[in-house]
Amino acid sequence: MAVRTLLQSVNDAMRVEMEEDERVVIIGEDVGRDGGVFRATEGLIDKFGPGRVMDAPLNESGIIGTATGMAMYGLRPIAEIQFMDFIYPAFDQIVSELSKIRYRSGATYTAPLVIRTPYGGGIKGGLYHSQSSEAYFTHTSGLKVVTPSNPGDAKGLLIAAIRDDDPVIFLEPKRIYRTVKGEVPDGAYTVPIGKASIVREGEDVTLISYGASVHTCLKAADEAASKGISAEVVDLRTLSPVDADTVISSVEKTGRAVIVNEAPKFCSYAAEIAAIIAEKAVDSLSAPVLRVSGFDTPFTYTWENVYLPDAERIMSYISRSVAY
Amino acid sequence: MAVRTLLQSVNDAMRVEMEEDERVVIIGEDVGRDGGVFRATEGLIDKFGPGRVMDAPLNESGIIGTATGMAMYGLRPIAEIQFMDFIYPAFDQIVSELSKIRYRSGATYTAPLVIRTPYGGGIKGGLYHSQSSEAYFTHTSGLKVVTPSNPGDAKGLLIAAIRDDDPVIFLEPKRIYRTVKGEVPDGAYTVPIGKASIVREGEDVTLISYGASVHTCLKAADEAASKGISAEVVDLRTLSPVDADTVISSVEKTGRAVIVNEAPKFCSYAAEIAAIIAEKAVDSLSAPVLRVSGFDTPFTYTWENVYLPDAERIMSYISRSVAY
Amino acid sequence: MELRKETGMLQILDIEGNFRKELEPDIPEELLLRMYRTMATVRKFEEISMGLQRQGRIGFYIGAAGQEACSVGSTAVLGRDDWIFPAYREPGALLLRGETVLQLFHQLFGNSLDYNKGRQMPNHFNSRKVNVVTPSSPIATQIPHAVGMAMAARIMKRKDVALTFFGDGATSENDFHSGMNFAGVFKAPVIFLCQNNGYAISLPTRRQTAAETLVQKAVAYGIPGERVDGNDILAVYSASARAVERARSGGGPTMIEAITYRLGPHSSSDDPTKYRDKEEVEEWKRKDPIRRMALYLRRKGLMDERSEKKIGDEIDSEIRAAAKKAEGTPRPPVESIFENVYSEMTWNLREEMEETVQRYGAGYTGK
Amino acid sequence: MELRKETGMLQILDIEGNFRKELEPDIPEELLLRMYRTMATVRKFEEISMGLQRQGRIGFYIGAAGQEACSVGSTAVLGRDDWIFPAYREPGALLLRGETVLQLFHQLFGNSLDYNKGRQMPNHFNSRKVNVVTPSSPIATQIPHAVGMAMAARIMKRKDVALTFFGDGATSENDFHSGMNFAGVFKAPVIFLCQNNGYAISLPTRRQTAAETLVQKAVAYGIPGERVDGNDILAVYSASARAVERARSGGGPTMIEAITYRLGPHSSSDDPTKYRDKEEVEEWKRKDPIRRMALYLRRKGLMDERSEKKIGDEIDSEIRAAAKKAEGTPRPPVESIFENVYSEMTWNLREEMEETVQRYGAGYTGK
Ligand SMILES: Cc1ncc(C[n+]2csc(CCOP(=O)(O)OP(=O)(O)O)c2C)c(N)n1
Ligand SMILES: Cc1ncc(C[n+]2csc(CCOP(=O)(O)OP(=O)(O)O)c2C)c(N)n1
Ligand SMILES: [Mg+2]
Ligand SMILES: [Mg+2]
Repeated sequence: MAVRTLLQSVNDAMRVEMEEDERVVIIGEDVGRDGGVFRATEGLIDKFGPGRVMDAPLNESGIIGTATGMAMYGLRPIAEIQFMDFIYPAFDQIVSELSKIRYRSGATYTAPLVIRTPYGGGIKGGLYHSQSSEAYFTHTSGLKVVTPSNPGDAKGLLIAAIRDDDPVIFLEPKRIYRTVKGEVPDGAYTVPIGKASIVREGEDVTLISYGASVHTCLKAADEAASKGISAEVVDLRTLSPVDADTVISSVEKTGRAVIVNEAPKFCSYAAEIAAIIAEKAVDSLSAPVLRVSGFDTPFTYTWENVYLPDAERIMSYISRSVAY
Repeated sequence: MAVRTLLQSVNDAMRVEMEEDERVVIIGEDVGRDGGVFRATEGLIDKFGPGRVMDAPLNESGIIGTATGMAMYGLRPIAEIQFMDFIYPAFDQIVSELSKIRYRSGATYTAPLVIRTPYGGGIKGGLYHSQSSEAYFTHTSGLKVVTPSNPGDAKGLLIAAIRDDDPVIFLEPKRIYRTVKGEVPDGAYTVPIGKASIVREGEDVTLISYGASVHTCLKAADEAASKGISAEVVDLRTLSPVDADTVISSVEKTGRAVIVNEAPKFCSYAAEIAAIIAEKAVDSLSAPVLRVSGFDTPFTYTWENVYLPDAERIMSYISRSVAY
Repeated sequence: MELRKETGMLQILDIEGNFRKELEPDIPEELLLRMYRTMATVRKFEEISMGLQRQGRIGFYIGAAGQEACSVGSTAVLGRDDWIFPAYREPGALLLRGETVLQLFHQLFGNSLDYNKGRQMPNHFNSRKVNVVTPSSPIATQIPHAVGMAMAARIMKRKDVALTFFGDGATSENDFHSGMNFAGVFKAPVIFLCQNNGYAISLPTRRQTAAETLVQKAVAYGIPGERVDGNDILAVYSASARAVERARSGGGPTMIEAITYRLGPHSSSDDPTKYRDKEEVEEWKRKDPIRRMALYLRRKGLMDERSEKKIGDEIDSEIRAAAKKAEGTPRPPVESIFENVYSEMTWNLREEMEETVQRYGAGYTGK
Repeated sequence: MELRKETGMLQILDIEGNFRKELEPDIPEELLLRMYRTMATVRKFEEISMGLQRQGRIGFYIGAAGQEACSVGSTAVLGRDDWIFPAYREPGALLLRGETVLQLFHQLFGNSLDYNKGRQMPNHFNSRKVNVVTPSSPIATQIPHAVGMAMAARIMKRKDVALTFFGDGATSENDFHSGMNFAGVFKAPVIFLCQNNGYAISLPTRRQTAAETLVQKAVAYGIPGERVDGNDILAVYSASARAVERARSGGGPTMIEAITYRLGPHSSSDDPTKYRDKEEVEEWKRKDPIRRMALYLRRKGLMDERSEKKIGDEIDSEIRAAAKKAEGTPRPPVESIFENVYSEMTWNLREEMEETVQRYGAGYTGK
């Protein structure tokens, strides 16, 4: 066990898996000598060499397309996209190819590729270094989508993703790369894909979130507690396939749901959670299903603190829900 | 007035606008001499010449990227993407550029581009000629997304889209290109973007749909009627910005909502409609909000008739809703 | 690297069946005959399938008539462990490697024996059995896959190479650009075989790009290129052999531009009279690659009128029998819709499957 | 089209300030002095901004030191109606065309006078006033825009041309490929100016592509190209003048590869010592484009020590005053978050705005 940041956990997960399995390779922009712009791959090229830690030319569809070919051959590649905002040039390779190879070939070919990418706001990245576009991927059948909120989950989920036989989009909440620390076991272990975690138990309202926002929810839950409201906080961890049971059980218990995420609200992932609740737990509801999200605008630079849901905004939704 | 198919209406809308406004130009694959693979641009190159009807090289991001440049200059380009399944190579140009030009430049630059593309199943197109991926675009702030279900709306909405100062994704339900006919006025007229239409009034349950599925809903509503259930059918027509008022009023009246679309269910556009209802009309609900969608799989060839929601499947959901 | 204006093209076998002895590749007789039979099978398969399509018995067809030498001539130089990434005009690649006509028909009918389980439109042939990788409809997407697989083979210190097919139109797509560039940078053992058939649906190649030739695009990536008569199977074979030798020995990628022509429509949905004229088609009919191959075999004494006729008859009856068998094979059960999305079925897919089974019955394969 | 191995590069002005009289472009004295002043302003602006960044007064900076001749030398040949599509190392293009340092600072601070209304990170300079088109962060996306705008100008029978800037790394992106190809096919009046500064963040150009030069990529698109010393403003100017003349007279696009170097880090977040060594930087410092331009002006008798010093002092005080003013300018009101997403605000944005105004107050600009 050692205290690690989320970023160090990501690095450690790759190191551990590359030691255990020579099929694991890394490809991405600046992942080699530079160690990645966030230093997630720091030191790996020294240990495993440029044959397994490959600096790619500046082309995201080339990164995903070639990594897909490697995965079909039998490797276990990890592709890094420098910022999630830059994943779109690879969208066709992800949506038309990677996600559909197993299906369209009747499982005669498969592509177990992990795509790692930092996402979300909070680093003054403005329009193009802050986006949370998970909904584009959760709507895509054939992909799994995972995002940790703490170092322990980060390592266990990333190792699980590398070992998974399906393509996994692994979203790293860059805002908390270095600020959230925790005890992380040494060596290999996995956290199961497809299982949410209840990070705080409560009775009056369920906050459903993932990634960096989980911490904002915990703060809001503290504040709610000080007002006598007991909030349960669900950290989804896997966005697809979602652990609907955990969400439903919690909402059945509390009767109230507030979904929190950073993406623009309209058609975001939060809509699916609301829809699942409206379909499967409508009788338990004592209040409307509320969403606290980013605004339906592109991300903004000067006003990012207003754009991002903070504890105060979440608290006002909790109040609305409870007062309903 | 003349009886026209939906396809002919699309062609007519472009012809009318190109006659009225010399800034309107067309670019796309095979849109010239060939008249488009569905013949939507038939005859236009003869009338307006290759300077205004441009056959593009085989590159969708080039089509959207250059058309965006033309729009910024002051033209009113219409870009055709041959099948919606092939729009993904242009995803970065649409999501990172087209949709954000007005915002990021403080409206000093704008890009009023219309992207036309046939979408949806029902032509035995299998995995890659059948997709309905509207949710990727409705989640993207800065885009408008429109889809007609009949020839009259097709012409009026397309003309409105061409005249709109924002980028519009214009989705053409190819399954009903030639099968749905109707009286269409000659000359120019518009159908407002952002307004849904109630295509059938009813009391017991609201069916919310768009595009080709509207017709399946109408069939299901007939069937429901024969069982004594009165179904209201809402044709959204514009997906973004959605006409939430019409949806809410109808659900407040009927107390029941069944949303019907072809896209894979998880995180699809139907989820947003369900979420809006769960947020704004939860007290009116006498039953869970149900979704009849495509399956959470890629599209399939042999079984497309099972994949696509048909009247019988919709009817079984109506029954579930009403029996709840 | 030498940048040359490469507008000529290699031709070994001319349209009369004359060939340049000094350039003639050394192909075993058995292989030559198999190559001919494969080309003839592809042509006949298309004729019969187009008929099935017109009768509404299959939904679609996208043919290779006129281009058979490209896929057969290049596939012929590969070893069994090498990989092929096809587009949609390469049934010849599968057949030459031992896949059966019957299996191709299973795909066209999308039945339960189709490797794809009825999920793709006709002519998306994949065969793990013969190392032909799963194709899709979006143009050019297979190119980076081929490069990645070739990179992986090198990483794992194996000797396999990858061969990928694409058209003239595909050279405009993003994935051509990224695939070629990555191949150059990583010296991937891959062969890019561009079948320049003069059109991308209706768009002539000269309006696809302002480059005088397609092979000169290789210059942009520091990759050597060669331009050949794609209707001359000896030229295709010899250029491919050089490229494979280069790749296998660590010399990296090669691009081959094969000049050819599709004699039929783009697909069963296309009307080529809208964009090209009769004379052009007639001119290319005279360059038919199969007839040229037949003339060559006759000159070599490997075939005569009788044996040619016999091969034709065998092919014809094999294909007709296979079509019948495939048409009589049931659809995949309705549950197959929900399989293979993931390695294990997720809860939501299970929910959807159960509802479907409830409606149609378990194991339902159609009325 | 002639394909030549173009590995040399045009140099007119050497690092000692000697110049080749026979190739010297004829630039008006007033313009020469403005070009010099602009380059010096860019350098100083960067020095001061990097300081502001280190003090946390602006959030980020991405510099152009060492590359000033590229943007200034090429912009100098354009007319007022021509269009510029920048990446992020071209503040010189805006300044030369008359945009103010103050306006650039408004952008860096993202305040209410920033044209972008505080929505983009620093160094995303746009100015409708001087026909500089809105840049974004994704690499290379502006390239097809430039081509499309140039096509539009031709469609509308106007004479404007477009100039777009991008780096060596950008040549690997999809949009370089599509933009170049469309430009070739449609003979768009556009100039592609590639600033090859040897690196894309940490990746050296020789691992970005196996092509020996970047300009040879133009061959793939049937586009003429020229390779110049990007630290020699006379070479950049004369190549750009030829390209603009070609574009304006209907001759279509040109690609220019300008060999240059960034003296600083990739951005304020970057640590270049991880991937390049001191000697390399020192070597390039000797090739400094501003010093060379100064030597040239002295030889021409257009500047002496005193006037050079005077210009430097003027620039310094102008920049410091502007920084102060911009820093003191309030943020855009909080409502601006919701504006300009669409031409008219949609109901959901209005809902979100009202909630925000309720919390922060109407017209809120920060504590
Ligand atoms: C990304 C994408 N865009 C458009 C299409 C539609 N389409 C199918 S085949 C084709 C032309 C392909 O031309 P080429 O590469 O020359 O191959 P050919 O058909 O001539 O063999 C087009 C445009 C597609 N399948 N994928
Ligand atoms: C699509 C995309 N991918 C990655 C990045 C991250 N990134 C920012 S600048 C840069 C390198 C650009 O290199 P080059 O084109 O040579 O320009 P230079 O910075 O050297 O001027 C990268 C990879 C980005 N902005 N956009
Ligand atoms: Mg072709
Ligand atoms: Mg660079």
